[in-house]
Amino acid sequence: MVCAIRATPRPSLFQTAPEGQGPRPGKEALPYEVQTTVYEGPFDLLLHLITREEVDLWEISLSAIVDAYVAEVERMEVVDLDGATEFLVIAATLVELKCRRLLPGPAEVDVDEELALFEERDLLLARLLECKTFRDAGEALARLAGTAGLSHPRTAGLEPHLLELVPDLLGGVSPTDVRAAYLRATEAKRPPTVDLDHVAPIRLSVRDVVDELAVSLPTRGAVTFRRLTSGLASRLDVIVRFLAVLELYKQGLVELDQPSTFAELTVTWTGSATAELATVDAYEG
Amino acid sequence: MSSSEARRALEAILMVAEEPVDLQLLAELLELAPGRVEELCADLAAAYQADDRGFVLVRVAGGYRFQSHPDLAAYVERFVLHGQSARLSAAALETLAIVAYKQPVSRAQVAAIRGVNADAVMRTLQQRGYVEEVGRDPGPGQALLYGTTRLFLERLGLDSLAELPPLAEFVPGPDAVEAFERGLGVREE
Amino acid sequence: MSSSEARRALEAILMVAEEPVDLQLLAELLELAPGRVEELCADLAAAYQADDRGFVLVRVAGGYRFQSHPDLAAYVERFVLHGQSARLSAAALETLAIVAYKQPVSRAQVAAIRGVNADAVMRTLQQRGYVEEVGRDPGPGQALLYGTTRLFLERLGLDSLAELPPLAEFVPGPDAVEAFERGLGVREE
Repeated sequence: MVCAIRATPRPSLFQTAPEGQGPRPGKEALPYEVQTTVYEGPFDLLLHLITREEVDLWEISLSAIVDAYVAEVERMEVVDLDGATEFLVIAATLVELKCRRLLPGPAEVDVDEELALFEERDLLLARLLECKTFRDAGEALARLAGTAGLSHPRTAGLEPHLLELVPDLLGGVSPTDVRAAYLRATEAKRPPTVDLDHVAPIRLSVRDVVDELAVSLPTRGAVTFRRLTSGLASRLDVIVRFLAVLELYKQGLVELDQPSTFAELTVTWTGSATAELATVDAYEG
Repeated sequence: MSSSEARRALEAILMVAEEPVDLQLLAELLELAPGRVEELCADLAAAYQADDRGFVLVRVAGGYRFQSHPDLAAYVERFVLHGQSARLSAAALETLAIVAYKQPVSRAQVAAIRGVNADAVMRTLQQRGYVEEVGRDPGPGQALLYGTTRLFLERLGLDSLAELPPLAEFVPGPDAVEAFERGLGVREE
Repeated sequence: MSSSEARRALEAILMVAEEPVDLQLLAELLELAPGRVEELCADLAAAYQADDRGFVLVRVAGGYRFQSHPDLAAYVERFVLHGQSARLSAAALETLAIVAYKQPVSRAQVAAIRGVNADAVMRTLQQRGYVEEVGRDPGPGQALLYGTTRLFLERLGLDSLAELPPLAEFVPGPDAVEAFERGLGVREE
């Protein structure tokens, strides 16, 4: 099974405030402030449930999640079909994962289906992490803007006597140019196009990366995570690589060392050079 | 031209500018190397600081400009009536971060990351002047691609996009990932 | 407030002001007597002169303002002629065209058509004398309405706005569109 058996205490991470705001101890000091209860779609809702409520989604009824989202949809004046569809997919994945957990044992489960489900779940996890990354980045941008906003720029422009020096800006501009500019400004912004981006959603395989690392890491000794991900263009790739490292960690094949939050994460191979990858089999199908 | 004359000329030009003046343009106007202009601007900024002036000379969005000293914000805000800009919502900030770090990016790509339609938020960001169209995807569909504007840099007080804090700083740490995994039931207690 | 704090606050306010700031207003902002503000401004002006700065603090008809030092006019002129201010950007031309064809029009209406905030561009057009305030919207909000100036007509070689090339052959007017939509039952009466 892919589920790690390692028992860990409840994480303390979400009891600390976001970076830069200092620690805010206590349960009622909300670690991640959702400014509004109107959820912006499924990721928003899931992030809220997982981070703020610190709930194990399995401990609460899925119908409660669905009800919460449906309530939000009803409050919206315009139904966001994309968002609603996305939510259905995610809810279906959650329902399926939950069903799996209630089933007696892996022997009775179709292996292919199970693997497809795990991939779906990994993808969901990767996307949630990416979403959280940008949310925190957005807050950092707001802090930058807040600091910069304390200074106000000089925008005075030319002193009156200098305005006479300005060349005739309309020199060479004809009335027809003005008409053309008007038409340009008012033209229907763009012809409707069918956007195909969503047809080919990003698909990543944690397993592939696990395989790759199992080959390359034994020869590299200690290597920083930054090094492992240098040259990766997509953040999702970085996140998948991160999940792969965690997978190896779960299997006891690497050691992770991170002296403090945001410090450099060092990955050291501790398995034998020809270690059997337990979960790789499980992923195959 | 003497250094003192060049410094004075810089002060005069920046005083009549409406927006940050590009380093390159300053260099051309003064017939000096850009590196020299940078040094002179640094001299001026240091002098204002040493003299405890109520204004500062900063480098932002690729150019230089005068602005009020941040610790006098209370006085300036009494005077500046046009209440700067309304705060952006959490959704808008998140979207802005995606555009900032992934530009050029299409609306569909933004929507894919956020899991919701991004049209309304993107329109707001465009209207505020923080985001603009920067081209079209060469692939099928020719989706419009978006990027951040010079105003975005100005508002954040950044000289260039390279000064954005690295996105890696915001990637959730191992503890967070564990919590997420537990939330999704990947990991058992 | 200490004198040094008051001087710094004066510098900050005058630095961000677009127009000369009235002595009375400065006195109110700093909660000082006008006579005291005059003294402080004189102190500042003297300090800039002693430091041989490239700008001066002057008292003009409307109040106090920073401006470039007159003996640096040559550099400032070069900036005016070659700088960013020497050309009408595509955005400015589009904005001017919208005002020309839709006047009287509010900034908000211009922004709605262009899809981006129009304040900075409108201000430039006003400074250049191509656009001016022509009245107020009688509706709620009483938005300022803008139109083009005589200078605009002169520069384009037109006698009156009626000589602007008609748009009709390409774009049906709002009335025509409405009538059309009514005919299709899109719009309710």
